[in-house]
Amino acid sequence: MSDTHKPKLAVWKFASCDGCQLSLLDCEDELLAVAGAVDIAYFPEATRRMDGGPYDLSLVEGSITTPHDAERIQAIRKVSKTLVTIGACATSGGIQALRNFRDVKAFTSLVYAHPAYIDTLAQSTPIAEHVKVDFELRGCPINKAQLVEVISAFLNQRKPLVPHHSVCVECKLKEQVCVMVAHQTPCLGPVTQAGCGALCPGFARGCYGCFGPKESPNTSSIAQQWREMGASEQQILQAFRGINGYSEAFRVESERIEKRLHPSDDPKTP
Amino acid sequence: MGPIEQPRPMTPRPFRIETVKQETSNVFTWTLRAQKEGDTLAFQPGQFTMLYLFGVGEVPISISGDAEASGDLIHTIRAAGTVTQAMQQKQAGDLVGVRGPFGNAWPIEEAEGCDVVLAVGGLGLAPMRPTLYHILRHRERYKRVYLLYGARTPSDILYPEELRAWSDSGKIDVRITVDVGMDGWTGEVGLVTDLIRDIQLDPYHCVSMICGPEIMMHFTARALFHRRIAPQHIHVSMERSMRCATGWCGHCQLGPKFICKDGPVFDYPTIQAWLHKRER
Amino acid sequence: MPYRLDASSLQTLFENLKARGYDLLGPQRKDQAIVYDTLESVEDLPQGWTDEQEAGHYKLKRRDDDAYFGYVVGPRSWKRVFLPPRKRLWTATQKDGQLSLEEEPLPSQPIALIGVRSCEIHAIAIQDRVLLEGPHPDPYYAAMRAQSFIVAVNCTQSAATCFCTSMDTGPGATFGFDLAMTEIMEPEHIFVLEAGSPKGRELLADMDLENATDLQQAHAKAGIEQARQQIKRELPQDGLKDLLYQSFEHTHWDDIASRCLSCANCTMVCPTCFCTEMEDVTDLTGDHAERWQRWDSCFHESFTHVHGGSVRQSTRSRYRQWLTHKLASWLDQFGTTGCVGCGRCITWCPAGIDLTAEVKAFRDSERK
Amino acid sequence: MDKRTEVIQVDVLARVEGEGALYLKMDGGEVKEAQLRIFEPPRFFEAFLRGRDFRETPDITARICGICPVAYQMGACHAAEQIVGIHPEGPLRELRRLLYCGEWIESHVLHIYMLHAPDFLGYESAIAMAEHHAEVVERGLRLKKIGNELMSFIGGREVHPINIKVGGFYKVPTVKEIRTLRERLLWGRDAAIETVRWTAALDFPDFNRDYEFVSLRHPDEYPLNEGRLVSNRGLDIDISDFGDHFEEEHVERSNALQAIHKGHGPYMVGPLARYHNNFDLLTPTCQELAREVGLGESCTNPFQSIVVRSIEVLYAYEEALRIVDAYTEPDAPSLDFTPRAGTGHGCTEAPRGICYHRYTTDDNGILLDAQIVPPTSQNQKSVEEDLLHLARQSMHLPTEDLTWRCEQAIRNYDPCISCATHFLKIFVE
Ligand SMILES: Cc1cc2nc3c(=O)[nH]c(=O)nc-3n(C[C@H](O)[C@H](O)[C@H](O)COP(=O)(O)OP(=O)(O)OC[C@H]3O[C@@H](n4cnc5c(N)ncnc54)[C@H](O)[C@@H]3O)c2cc1C
Ligand code: SF4
Ligand code: SF4
Ligand code: SF4
Repeated sequence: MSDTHKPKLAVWKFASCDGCQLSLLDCEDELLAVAGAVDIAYFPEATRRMDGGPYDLSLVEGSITTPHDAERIQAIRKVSKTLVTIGACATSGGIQALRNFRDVKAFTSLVYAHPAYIDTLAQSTPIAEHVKVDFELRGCPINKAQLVEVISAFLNQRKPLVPHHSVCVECKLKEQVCVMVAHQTPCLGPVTQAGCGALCPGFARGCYGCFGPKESPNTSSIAQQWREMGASEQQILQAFRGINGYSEAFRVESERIEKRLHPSDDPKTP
Repeated sequence: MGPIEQPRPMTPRPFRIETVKQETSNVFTWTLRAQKEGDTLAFQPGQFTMLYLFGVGEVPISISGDAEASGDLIHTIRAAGTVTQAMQQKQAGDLVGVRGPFGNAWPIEEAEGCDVVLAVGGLGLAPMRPTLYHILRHRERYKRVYLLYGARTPSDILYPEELRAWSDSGKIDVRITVDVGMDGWTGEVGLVTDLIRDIQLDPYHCVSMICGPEIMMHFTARALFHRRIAPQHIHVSMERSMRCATGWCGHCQLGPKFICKDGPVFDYPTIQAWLHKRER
Repeated sequence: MPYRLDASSLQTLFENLKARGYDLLGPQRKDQAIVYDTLESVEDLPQGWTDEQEAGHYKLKRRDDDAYFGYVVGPRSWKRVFLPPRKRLWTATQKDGQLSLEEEPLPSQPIALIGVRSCEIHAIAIQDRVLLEGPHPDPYYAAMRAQSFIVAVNCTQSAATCFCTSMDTGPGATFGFDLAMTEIMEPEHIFVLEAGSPKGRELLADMDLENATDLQQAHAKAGIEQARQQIKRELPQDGLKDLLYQSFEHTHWDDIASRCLSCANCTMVCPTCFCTEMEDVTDLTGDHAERWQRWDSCFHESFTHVHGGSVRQSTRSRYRQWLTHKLASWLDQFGTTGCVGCGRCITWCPAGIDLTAEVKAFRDSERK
Repeated sequence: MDKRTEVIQVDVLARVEGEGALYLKMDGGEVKEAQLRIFEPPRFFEAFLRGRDFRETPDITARICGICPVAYQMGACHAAEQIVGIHPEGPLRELRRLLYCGEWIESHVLHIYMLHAPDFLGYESAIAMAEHHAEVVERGLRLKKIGNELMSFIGGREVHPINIKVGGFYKVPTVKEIRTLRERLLWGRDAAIETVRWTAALDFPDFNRDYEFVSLRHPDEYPLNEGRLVSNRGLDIDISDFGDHFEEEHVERSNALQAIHKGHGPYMVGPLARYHNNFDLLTPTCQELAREVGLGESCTNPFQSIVVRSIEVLYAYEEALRIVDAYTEPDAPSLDFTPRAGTGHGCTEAPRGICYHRYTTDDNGILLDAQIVPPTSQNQKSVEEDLLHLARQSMHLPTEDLTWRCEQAIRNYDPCISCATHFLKIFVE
C-alpha cells in the first residue's frame, strides 16, 4: 500500500440496528490496522470527522424505508467508487422487511400516535434494488472476519473469499454433529449461506437463516424435511419469513406455504 | 511413498517479470526468470504452469515459449477476470510465483512422418506456439504442416510478425480467417472449419491438434472427420476450473478424466463423449 | 496367531501405544453422536452405547452390555487425520523486491487410530491411490500416513445403512492394519487380537499375551458373520458403471434434484471424497499472504467456475457428477470404486437421499 | 455575546449509535429551543411481532439494537417466562447475569474509550486519539474485546447472540470451559481499575442538575436482570405497573417516542441512576475506588457519567469473576414450559438504563400485543433539558466550542438512537 494515497473509506447507515457497522469497531485486533490501511473519511458512529467524497470504498448498512433515504442512496452511489452492502438489512431488506408482507398504514398507526409525522415507504428494500452494488456481504450481523476479508480483498484488488455454499459445509469443517440428523432439530442450514461459522448447530439449535439463502437453495425440499420432523405449516412459514424473509428464495417459499394455508386469499383460486 | 518433492508441488517458486509485451488490447506476453539464479523450468509443448499473483490468486496458464531454447519462461495471457486483470497491471521487475510444469504434451512424436494440421481459435494459438517452434526446429520430421487460425477480428490476431515469418519461410502453410473483417482486411472471413476444406492432406497419415473454445474444437474435429482423418489422430486441449494442478483437488474432472494430469491434451475418442455432453 | 486380551486390560494396549510415542485417536460420545477425537484412556470410549441409523437419521442408544466398540460408524471419518478439513500450505511475504515462501512444517506426531472399521481401511486405501499414487504425492498426507498406526476393530453388528457386503469391503478387516481386534461379550468380555504388520507384531510380542483358544477364535468369526447377516442394504455392482454412464440424460436425475439440497453433507462425511479448495488470503497490509486447503464439494456452484460461469449450474448435474464419479468414473480413474459401503452419506443426508435406492431406481427403469 | 442570536444545527451526530441531529435556537441571548432530533427511520418491531410465536422474541427483538441485543433478549425472556410461569434460577440465572456482564463491559468500554473520551481530550475519534495515547486506546480495545469474548462464549457471538431462549439456553458451558475465562477476567479487573482512575482524572465542566433517577433495585445485588422499579423521589413499584406510571408521547420532529414519569415529568435512566439508587450494592472494591477518586455515593454531573460507567465496568468484571468461580453445571440447559394465554412483563438494566417489555399471548403462545420501551426514549427529555441548561450556562463559548459541548452533552447519555425508534405508544390520544 503506498502512503501517498490511502483509499478513502465511508460507512453509511440506513434502517438498521447498527450491529453491522459495530462489527467494524468490534474488530479490536484489526481496527488500528484498518485505520492504518485506509483513510476513514466518513464514519459517524466512530468519528466526528466528516470528509466529503469521492470515496474509494463505501460500506452501506441498512435498508431503504423512506423516500428521503431512497434519494440519499443515489447520492452515495455517485460519490463511491466501490459500494459494498453489509448485513441482512442492506442485502435483503432485513427484519423490517416483514412489513412488506402486510399493510404498512396499519403498522404506523399501531406504533405511532401521529402517523402523519412519519414519512415511510410501504416496503423495506435492499440497497441493490436502488443502485448498483459491487459486493454484498451477508449476515445478521455480518461476520467480523468476513468484513476484514472484504476490506483486505478490496485493498489487494482481489475477489473476497466469501463462499456461497451452505452452512452445513462450515458445520462439517468444524466437525460439529448435525442437529437435524442426530437430534431431529429442524434447521435451515442446508439452504442458508455459510459465513457465521455454523454457530447455531454448534450450540445445539437449528439455523434460523440469518445469512440468507445460499446459492441454489432447495427451499421446498427443506420445508418437506421440516414437515416430516413434525413442524407445522405455520412454523415453516415463519421460519422462512424471518430475518431474510424478503430475499427471493425465502420469500417465494413462504408465499407458497401461505397460499396453501389460506387458499382463499389468493385471487386466482376460486 | 517416494521422497517429498522440493519444493512441494503446491509451493510456488518466485519468478521475476523480465519483459511485458502487450499483444492486443487485453492480451499480453510475459517473459519470466527465476528469482533464484539457475532455477530453470524444463517443459514440453502443451504443458502449463500455475501462475500465482501475490495476494490475488493463482491461475493455470499454458507455456507459449520454445521448449528447446534454454532459459526464460514465456506466457501469453488474456486479461479475463480478477487474477488475470490484476496481472495485466504488473510491470517488468515485479514478482510472481510459478508452479509446474503440469500436464501432458501435444503428440509431436506421433506426428512425425505425417501431415500436421494445427487448428487454433483465438488465444488457442498461445498453447500451440511451442509445437510450432518444435516443428520449425525439426521440420524434416514432418510432411505438410498447416496452421489454421481463426481470430475474432484482425486486431485480435496474436503474434502477427511471427505468423508472417513462418509463412514467408515456406515451412508452414499459415492460413488465417477472422469472424469479423475490418477496413483493410483482405484475408478470409469465416470460421476455421472453412479453411479445412481447401487444404491438401493424406488422411491416413495425418495428425491434427486443435486448441480453442470447446465449440470451435467440436466443429473443427467434425470437419476433419469429413476429410477422413481418424478420430484418434485428432487431439484437443481442454480447459476446466483448476485449483491444484496436481490431481488432488478434483475440480478439473471431465467425465473420468482429470484435465491436470490426464490432459490438458486428449485424443478425440477419449474425450468425445464428454465434449458432446452438456453438463449444466 | 491370534491372541486374547481381557477387556479390562484394554488400557495396557493404550499404554503400550503411548509408550511408543503415539497419540491416540478414537471413538467417543459428543453432542449425541460417536465421533473420532483424541483419546486419553479407555474411559473416553463410548462403552455401552450404540448407534441407530437410517436415511437422514442417527440416534445414540444404550446397549444392554458394556461393549466398547458396540456402535458402527459416526459422522467423522479418518480422513480428518490425513486430509484435515482445513490446513495451511504456506505463507508468503513480499518485501523489498523479494518474494519468499515458507512451507508449513509437515506433521511429526505419530498417531494411533483406534477402532478403524474394515470399510474405513478400504477408504484409506482408496485415498492412498488418489493422494499418493498420482504424479504428485501429497506431502502432508504421505507424512501422516507413514506415521500412523492402525488398530482395526472388526464389526460384529451392522447399521441399517451399511452395505459393505455389496462393496466387498467388510465387515471383517483383511488388510491395511497393524492390529485387528474382535470384541467378544460372551461368555467373557475379551478381544481377539491379531497383528497385520511388523509394527503390530512387535507390539503384541511386548505385551506378552495368551493365545486365543479355538473357541474364542470361533466366537470372533461368528461375530463377524453376525454382522454380515444383518446387512440388508444392497448396491449390486454388476454393470453399474455402464448403467450410470448410460443414464446421463435420465429423467430420474430431476427427481433426485427435487429432493437434493446441494448442501454437500454427503461429500463432507464420505471417507473417500477428497475434493478440496485452495484459498489464497492476505492480511490488511498486503505484505503477507497464505494459502489454505480445505474440503470442497462437487455440490457447489463454485466448484466448476471458469471465466464466464459454472459448468455445472444445476443440482441435477451436481448430483449426477457425484454419483457417477463415486460409482463409475472412479473405476476408470483409480481402478476401484469410490464407495466403500459405510452408509455415511445415507445417514447424514438431511433429506435422507439414499444412493442405493437411487441406483435401484435407475436399474428398475432400465429393466422396464 | 449578551444578545446572542444563532441557530446551531448538527445534522449528523457523531459517535452515537444510530442517526440523530442536534438543534439549538438562541434568540436575544435566550435559548429558545434545544432538541435532540431523531430521524432514524422507524422499523415497527411491535407491529410485526404480532402474530409471531412468543418463543421467537429473543431472536427478533435482539435485532432492535446491535449494541445492546442482550438487553432485549433478557427482557423478552423474562416477559415470556412470566406468561408461562417459569423462573430460571441457580446456574441458569447466573449464566444470564454473566452474559449481561459481557454486554455491559462491551458497551460501556466502547462508550468510554471510543465515543466519549475523545471529547474530553479534544480528538475527533479514538483512532485519532491512538496516535498520542496508543497505550490507553489499546487498553480500551482489549477491555472491550474481553467483554465481547464473554458474550461469544455464552451467546455464540457478540452481536445478536444465538444461544438465548425462553427458559434458559440451548447449550451451557462445562465448568472446565468456563474456567478458561478466568485469566482474562483477572487482567480485565486490573485494567478496569486503571480505567476508573484514568477517567476520574479527566477535566469535567462544572454542570450539575437535580434529576429523578429511575432504575431497578434488587435486595441482594446491583441490578442487571431483576428488581423493583425505584427512584430517588419515592417511586417503588413492581415492573408490571410500569404502564401506570410512565407514558410515551409522540412529538413531531422525531421518529421516536418520548417517555415521561406521569405527574413528575422527565427522568433519567442509566449508569447515574443505577449508581445513585444502588451504591450500597456495589462491591467493596468499587465503593472504595469511587471514594478514592472523589466520586461519592451519588453523581449529578452527567459529564462524569464516564467515571460511573468505568465503575460499572469494574463491577461487571468482578461480578463475572464471582460467577465463573462459583459456577456449577445446571441439570438442563433450559426449563420446559407449555405456551398459554397471558400477559408478561420484563424489565432489565441495559447499559443505557431500564428497558421494558410487555407481551400478551393467546393459548398457543402467539403474540397478540407487544410493547417495548427502550432506555433512550426515556432519557430523551432529560437530554433536551440538559441541552437547554448547558446552552444557557455556556452562552459565552464560541459557536464551534458550544456545538461540541452540546454534542458532548448528548453523548453523556450514550444514546442508542436505533433503539429509540421502534416503539409503540401505550395510550393513543
Ligand atoms: C490448462 C489451462 C491452460 C490455460 N492456458 C491459458 C493461457 O495460456 N492463456 C490464458 O490467458 N488463459 C489460459 N487459461 C485460462 C485461464 O486460466 C483463465 O482465463 C483464468 O483462470 C481466469 O482467471 P481470472 O481470475 O482472471 O478470472 P475469473 O473469472 O475472475 O476467475 C478466477 C478464478 O476463480 C474462479 N472463480 C471466479 N469466479 C468464481 C466464483 N464466483 N466462484 C468460485 N470460483 C470463481 C475461477 O475458477 C478462476 O480460476 C488456461 C486454462 C487452463 C485450464
Ligand atoms: S441462524 Fe444460521 S446463519 Fe445465523 S448464526 Fe445461526 S447457523 Fe449461522
Ligand atoms: S445428497 Fe443429501 S447430503 Fe448430499 S447434497 Fe444432496 S441433500 Fe445434501
Ligand atoms: S459414497 Fe456414501 S456409502 Fe459410499 S463411502 Fe461415501 S459416504 Fe460411505
